[in-house]
Amino acid sequence: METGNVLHLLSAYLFCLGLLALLLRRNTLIMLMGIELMLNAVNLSFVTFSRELNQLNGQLQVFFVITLAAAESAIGLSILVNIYRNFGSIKTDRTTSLRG
Amino acid sequence: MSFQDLFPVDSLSVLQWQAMFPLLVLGAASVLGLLVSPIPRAGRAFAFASVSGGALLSLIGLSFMSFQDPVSVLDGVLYFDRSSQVFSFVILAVTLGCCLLSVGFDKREHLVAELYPLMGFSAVGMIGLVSSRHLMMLFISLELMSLAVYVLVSMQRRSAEAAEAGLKYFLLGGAASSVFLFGVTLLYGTTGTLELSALAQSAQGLWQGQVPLLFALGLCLIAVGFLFKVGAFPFHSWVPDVYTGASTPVTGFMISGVKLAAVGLMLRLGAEIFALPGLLESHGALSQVLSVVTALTLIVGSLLGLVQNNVKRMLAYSTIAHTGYLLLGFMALTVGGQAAAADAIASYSVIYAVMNLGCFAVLTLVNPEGHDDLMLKDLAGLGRSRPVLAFALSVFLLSMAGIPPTAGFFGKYYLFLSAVSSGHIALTVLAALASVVSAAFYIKPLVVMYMDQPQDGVSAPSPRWFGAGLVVAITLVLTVVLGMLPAWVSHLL
Amino acid sequence: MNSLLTYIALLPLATAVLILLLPSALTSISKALALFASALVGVLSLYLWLHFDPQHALAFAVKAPWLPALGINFELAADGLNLPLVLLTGLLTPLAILGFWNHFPEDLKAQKHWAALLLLMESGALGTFLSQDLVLFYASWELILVPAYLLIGIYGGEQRRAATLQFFFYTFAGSLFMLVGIASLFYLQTAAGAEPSSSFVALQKLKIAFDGEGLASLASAQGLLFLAFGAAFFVKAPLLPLHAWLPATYRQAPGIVTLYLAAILSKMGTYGILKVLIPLCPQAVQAYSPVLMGLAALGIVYGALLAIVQTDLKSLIAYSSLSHVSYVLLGLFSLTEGGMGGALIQMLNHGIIIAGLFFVASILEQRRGSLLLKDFGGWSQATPVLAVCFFILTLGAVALPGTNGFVGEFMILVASFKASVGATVLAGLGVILGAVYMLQLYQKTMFGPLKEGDKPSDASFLEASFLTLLVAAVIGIGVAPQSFLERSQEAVHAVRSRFAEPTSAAWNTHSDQAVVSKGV
Amino acid sequence: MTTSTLSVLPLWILLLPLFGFLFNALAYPLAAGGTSKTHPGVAGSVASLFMGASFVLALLGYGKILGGADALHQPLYDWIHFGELKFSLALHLDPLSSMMTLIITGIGSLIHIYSIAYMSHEKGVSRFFAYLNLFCFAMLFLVLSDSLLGVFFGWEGVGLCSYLLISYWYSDEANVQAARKAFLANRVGDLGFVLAMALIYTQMGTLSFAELIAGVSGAAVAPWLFGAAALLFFAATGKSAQLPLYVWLPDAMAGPTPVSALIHAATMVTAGVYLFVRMHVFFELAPALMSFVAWIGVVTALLGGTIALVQTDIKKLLAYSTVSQLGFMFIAVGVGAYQTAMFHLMTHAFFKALLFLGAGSVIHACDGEQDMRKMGGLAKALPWTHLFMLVGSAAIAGLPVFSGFFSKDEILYMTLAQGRGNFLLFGLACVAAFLTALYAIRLLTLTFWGPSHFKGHPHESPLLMTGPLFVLAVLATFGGFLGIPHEWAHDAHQLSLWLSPVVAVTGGHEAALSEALVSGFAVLISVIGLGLGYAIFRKNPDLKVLGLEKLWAAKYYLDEIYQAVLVRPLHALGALVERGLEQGFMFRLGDWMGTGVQWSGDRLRAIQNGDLQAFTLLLVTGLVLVLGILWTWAHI
Repeated sequence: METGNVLHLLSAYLFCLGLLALLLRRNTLIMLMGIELMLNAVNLSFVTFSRELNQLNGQLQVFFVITLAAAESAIGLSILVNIYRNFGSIKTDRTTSLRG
Repeated sequence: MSFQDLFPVDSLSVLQWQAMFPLLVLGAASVLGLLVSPIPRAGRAFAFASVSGGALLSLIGLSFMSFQDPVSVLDGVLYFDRSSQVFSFVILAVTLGCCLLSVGFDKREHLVAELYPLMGFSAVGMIGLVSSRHLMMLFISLELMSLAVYVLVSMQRRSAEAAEAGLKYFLLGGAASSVFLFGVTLLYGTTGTLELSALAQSAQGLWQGQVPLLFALGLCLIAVGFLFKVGAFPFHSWVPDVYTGASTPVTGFMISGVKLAAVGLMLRLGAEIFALPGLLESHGALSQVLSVVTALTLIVGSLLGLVQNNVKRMLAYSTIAHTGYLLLGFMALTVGGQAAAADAIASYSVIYAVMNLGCFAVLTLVNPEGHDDLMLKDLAGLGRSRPVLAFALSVFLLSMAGIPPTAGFFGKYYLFLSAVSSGHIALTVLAALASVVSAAFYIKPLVVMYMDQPQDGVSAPSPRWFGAGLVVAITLVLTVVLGMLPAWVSHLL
Repeated sequence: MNSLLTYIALLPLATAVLILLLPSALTSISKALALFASALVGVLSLYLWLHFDPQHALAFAVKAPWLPALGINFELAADGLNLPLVLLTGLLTPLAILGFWNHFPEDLKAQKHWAALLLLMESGALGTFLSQDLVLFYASWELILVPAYLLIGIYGGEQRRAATLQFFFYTFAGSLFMLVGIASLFYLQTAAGAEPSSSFVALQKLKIAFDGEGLASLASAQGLLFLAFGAAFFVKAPLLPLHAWLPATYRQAPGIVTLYLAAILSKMGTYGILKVLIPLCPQAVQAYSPVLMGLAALGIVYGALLAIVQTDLKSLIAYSSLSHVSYVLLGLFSLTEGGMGGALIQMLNHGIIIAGLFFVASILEQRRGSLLLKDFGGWSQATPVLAVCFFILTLGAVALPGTNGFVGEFMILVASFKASVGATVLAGLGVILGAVYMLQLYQKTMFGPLKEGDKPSDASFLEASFLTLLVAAVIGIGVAPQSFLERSQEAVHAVRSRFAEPTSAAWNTHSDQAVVSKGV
Repeated sequence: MTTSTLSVLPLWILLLPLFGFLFNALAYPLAAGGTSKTHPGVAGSVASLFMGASFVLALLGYGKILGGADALHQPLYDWIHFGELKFSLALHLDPLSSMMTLIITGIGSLIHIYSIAYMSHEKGVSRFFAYLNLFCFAMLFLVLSDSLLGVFFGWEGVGLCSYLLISYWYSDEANVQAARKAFLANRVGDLGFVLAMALIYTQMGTLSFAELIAGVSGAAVAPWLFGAAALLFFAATGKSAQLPLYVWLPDAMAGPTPVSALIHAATMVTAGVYLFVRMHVFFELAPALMSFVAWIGVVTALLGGTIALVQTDIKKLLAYSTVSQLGFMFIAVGVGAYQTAMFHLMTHAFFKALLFLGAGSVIHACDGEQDMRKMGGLAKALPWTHLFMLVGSAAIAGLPVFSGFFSKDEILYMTLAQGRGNFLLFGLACVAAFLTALYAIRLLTLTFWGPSHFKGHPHESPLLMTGPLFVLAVLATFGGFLGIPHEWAHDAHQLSLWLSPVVAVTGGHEAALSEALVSGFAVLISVIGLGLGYAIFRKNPDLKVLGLEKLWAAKYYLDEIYQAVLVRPLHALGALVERGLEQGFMFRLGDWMGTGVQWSGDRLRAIQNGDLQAFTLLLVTGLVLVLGILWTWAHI
């Protein structure tokens, strides 16, 4: 397996890890990390593809993704603070008042 | 060192500047709004003035442009054509409407003044979403739109529901967009380009009959992305909770604005990639999946809407049902190969936006003080206490149900037309049944408003906000006039 | 292209909107405005009736592009088929408003609603009858749904909630299937390479495939179309199994709305069959006509049987209306020229008679305050005018020769005898049962001893004038129906020629079911 | 086809009663301000005037036809002309219908005059005379029209008028029920008529008598002919009160007596016979049916006669006697002696009207009392009525010289002479004749002779009532001379001469007994009957005939049978359908669908539990499913 495929597998693997974090952990902070992990997995796959296609374009997109990930985590944390103030905890098992 | 060699960018032609005018004006206005909003006392008014002024200006500018031959900036990153003009026009109108809508309501509900600039930023993201052919630009605009809306949703500091809605929308939205992004990388990897038309050519070149697995995988992941945003079946769970949690003008903004942009994205991707000949037809499995998704969206939307007694949650499910109808058009466009379906989707989404905006304008005026939700029984006796509002709400609801004199009927008929022409008779019949069931809960408010006596509890003094009243009037006239003269809203593209 | 028909169809709609927009000070004139507008439409429809020459297929045609891209245009025309019904609607509405003048609710706002919603219904009915474009037909068909729903829902009897919901869903579900039908017609046109247009003339040129035997034929194109359009029309008419909404709705609706539902709106269903269903799926209707005639005949007996055991006035008349409409359906499904002509004039006759009966019922209800038969008796001495008019209307309902009921009944019986003997004999039984319950109704209210202390006041001038006009129509059409029939001769002949050799019944007395030879 | 001269006479004969109706129904009440203020004298005389004028015109018509014109024809208008359905109405006065018009207008006028006095103490009588005139108009329309459809117009018109007149005193529930029973029984018959018309029109394409008879005369015996004839006979039993559908006639006595005289004796009930005679060529083509008709006739005659024997109400007795006499007419029609049937129809009209009006004057005298057991010994108090009743009874019993003798004996003779007649039929007819004599004498003994049980003091009826009685008595006595049998005098049978152009005499063969012998035998029977009856009824009114009288008194339990077989099951079925199908299933159909959808909505609601993890799980499973499908698809 040349490195390209290994790296693809690695990025897919990281992506699934992030998704699993989102699924299994109830702590919103960990879920936030999960999303960040998924975004970084995407960066990795971008880089590997651009290396395979030996174009610079792929790597260029990584910067956009990074900035967006940053913006996203900023907003995510502020929502987290808001949840803590209202629910007194950041566990998602509390946040089920909207239902039906 | 001149500017040129510091930033060696090739200057844009006048036409390109002209095309980007709405984006720029609205962006600048939103930034200005952001700057002025912390001013004590007058901050709110200034923010509203700047954002709505910007929106109005770009609206007028846009209406003077004509995009017979599309204008592309940075070869495809921004691509302005007839469909982007139509969608941007409606998006700007909706944003303007929502700003007008919130005047007065935000003061009473103590929403921060940044409400308007955030709507402005989200609108910029939407316009970017509908007028770009570059996958990464699509992703960025999608994120810009969503981030602004995440904040809008969780804006009411003291309400737990808003916080919870914000959290749900943020986490699920984040997951969905990363899945979308992963799809983008796969497409990039297999075709080597991110620009849609180039991608389509090289994709066709790639396979002579056999669609490469990675490409199909990428397509599925992208499909998940926009299906989430549109609220289709497996990815719809967030819709009711977020729409109920958010405050009414924000929900109005999401229901008409965000949904519209998502449909624009779906239409763009559908027309450019999914409708590629040989793609979905050959992929029997994928088209089956799509029809199952459509069917289930219809069923969930209409059935669950029936059992609600919270008006906003009921309307949330009704949008899911409408997504079902739109997916029906999408199926006709992609699987059925009906080019006319694109036009049906466009006109249906425009009518849909008008109906829902009007509906939420009325709900804002009727929403009880504080953040407790508007229940069906709160509407009792509205027919007598506020006859005009009751009449307006009835017209909007009947239009959603598709009763003829209103625009909703024509939209539904046009969609059914393209769906049947593409051979999906069974799905159309299911859509007909779903609209009967959804008619059941559309007339529930009618029954309550006209046939029940208002309960003895003191009904909140109904606010006289000029902005919301104006929006109700305009949307009401539009719904009825478009119903009578549908020629204006057909064949937009 | 004179715009007589546009005025007829849209004047009520315009006045309705005007009434809704009336400032609160002027709401008192809403009733008068409604009367004036409908009277004007009545005069116009009379003018249309007099100046219609049967040779000219589509008279007074009005055609304006509505949605050219999809081939939909605002096309109205008077032809032999819709002329009697336009006249019925045009004349009956002002008379009904006149007759019900002091049956309107007292409070002005309610009067405003009644007047506006009634005019909306009239516009819907006229639009349906006059439109020559399928989408316009559908739009006006749906237009009557909301006003009827609101009128019954807000101003109906006690259990109006369940009745209105049933009424809404039966009609709405039916019409939605019609919408799918119309959409598939558009598809069939494009598939056949024709330029899509939803006007009846173009649609009738379409060759729709019909093959397969028995139930399998339902799956063919024409079979599916038959089901789609049938769903809407059979619910509205109503044909037997789809009539569940009728008794409750007629009983709970306020007087004038029941009159409108029974006299005019149910005719939209039967007219739809004659104008849309038979011309568009001739082979399908011909293949299923024995089953349909059986259902119609069963409907006659079913309605009559139920009417006999009813205890209150309105449901008795409601079931009698079901029985009479099934009669019209029997004529339509006989697919003979005489049968369809008889059905067309019977639509007019039934409209007149049932309007009279429901009007009398609401007079009785207003005077006595109850609808139960046992609360009445011996009114003939106290209210002679009402008694005489009610008696002549009863004779019309019983189809006594010399009244208009007999004209249609006789034509349908003779014509459908050729198509299917069994159905005709069953229909005959229905007529006898009809006499049973109609006489029972008349005698329980008008004959017998007057209950002590019961001094009902006779029909007022307005009520009496409405009744005398109806009675004049009953006897007039009964004695000289030819002037009504000759106008629709050409149109019915055209519909009849849509399909090949009729179901030539190889006749012999012993086989009760006539041998139906497959018309190719 | 006989040549017919165009003339407006039949139209005027028809329209005069209609004008009478309009006057009494609309003009006079409006002028007088409500029916209650109308004076019987005025209303009655105007009505009688119109009837008299119509009678005069009928005489004129008779004169014209006598003077050589075969028939007077007056086309009215095209009633319906649509597609394959063409119906038009026309009037046709030929010897047969002229005879009927004479009977209708003649006896009608007499009865109108009689009613002026009879109804003098009623208030609001213009309504009564309006209905009487309307009835005559309808009956004239029936006999004058030239097509089955026209007959049907008259057929139902008379049914309507009989309903209106029976329920004239509608404040009494019993009259109303009787009227409804009459109307419904007629409607059942009329359904047969309509189906027959539909059948005939489907086969022949026309309903006019002339074309029908021309078209059918050559044709072979087709099965549909039997069907049509059977249906028409079924209709005739309804109208002329024969076996299955006769139950309404006795109850129809609830109406005023002149009504019974005019409608339920002289005219309406004879419509069935007239129809058979009018279309006799058509019916001859269904011989099997005609013998069945004869048998129905004789059974009805016997049935009517036996029940009449035990009746206590004077009008009910006469009603059953009418049923019996109609039975005789149907025997004549059944065996094919159409002219004899018309002859008996005429004579029966005379003496039965006489008997009914006589009974009326008795009732009038005993101010409303109708039970014969409470009368008796009235001969002295009512000399004239007694005399006229004597004449009437003699005529009905068939004593020589009186009209009944000639017509009834001719029927008895015809049961032997005609092809389809036989000895058994003759024998039973004689028994019926014997019964006739019995109940005739029963009426006389109970009301006029014997001890007087009547408390009040009866007074003779005024001239206005006895006058018409006198005329009828004359007709009843000398009416028979119109039909003196052939053997007795050269072309003596004026009536058959008169009718022969329209009603051909069917082939009679040499009977076993000569006509003179038969009539002698008949006279013997009636004399014995009268004597025996007088002997029995003088002692006590209740007849004891080995227990049969209970069966007869209960009218062979026919009413109960109809109630059990028809009426009650109908209501039960209706109630069952109402409860079971309509309320149980149909009305709740909507609710079931509603709750069904509601239930599934609630089930679906469970997956929307608001938990974030659940949402993501749904999202991920959706994704995984799609990818799985893609994977399997790529690798198959």
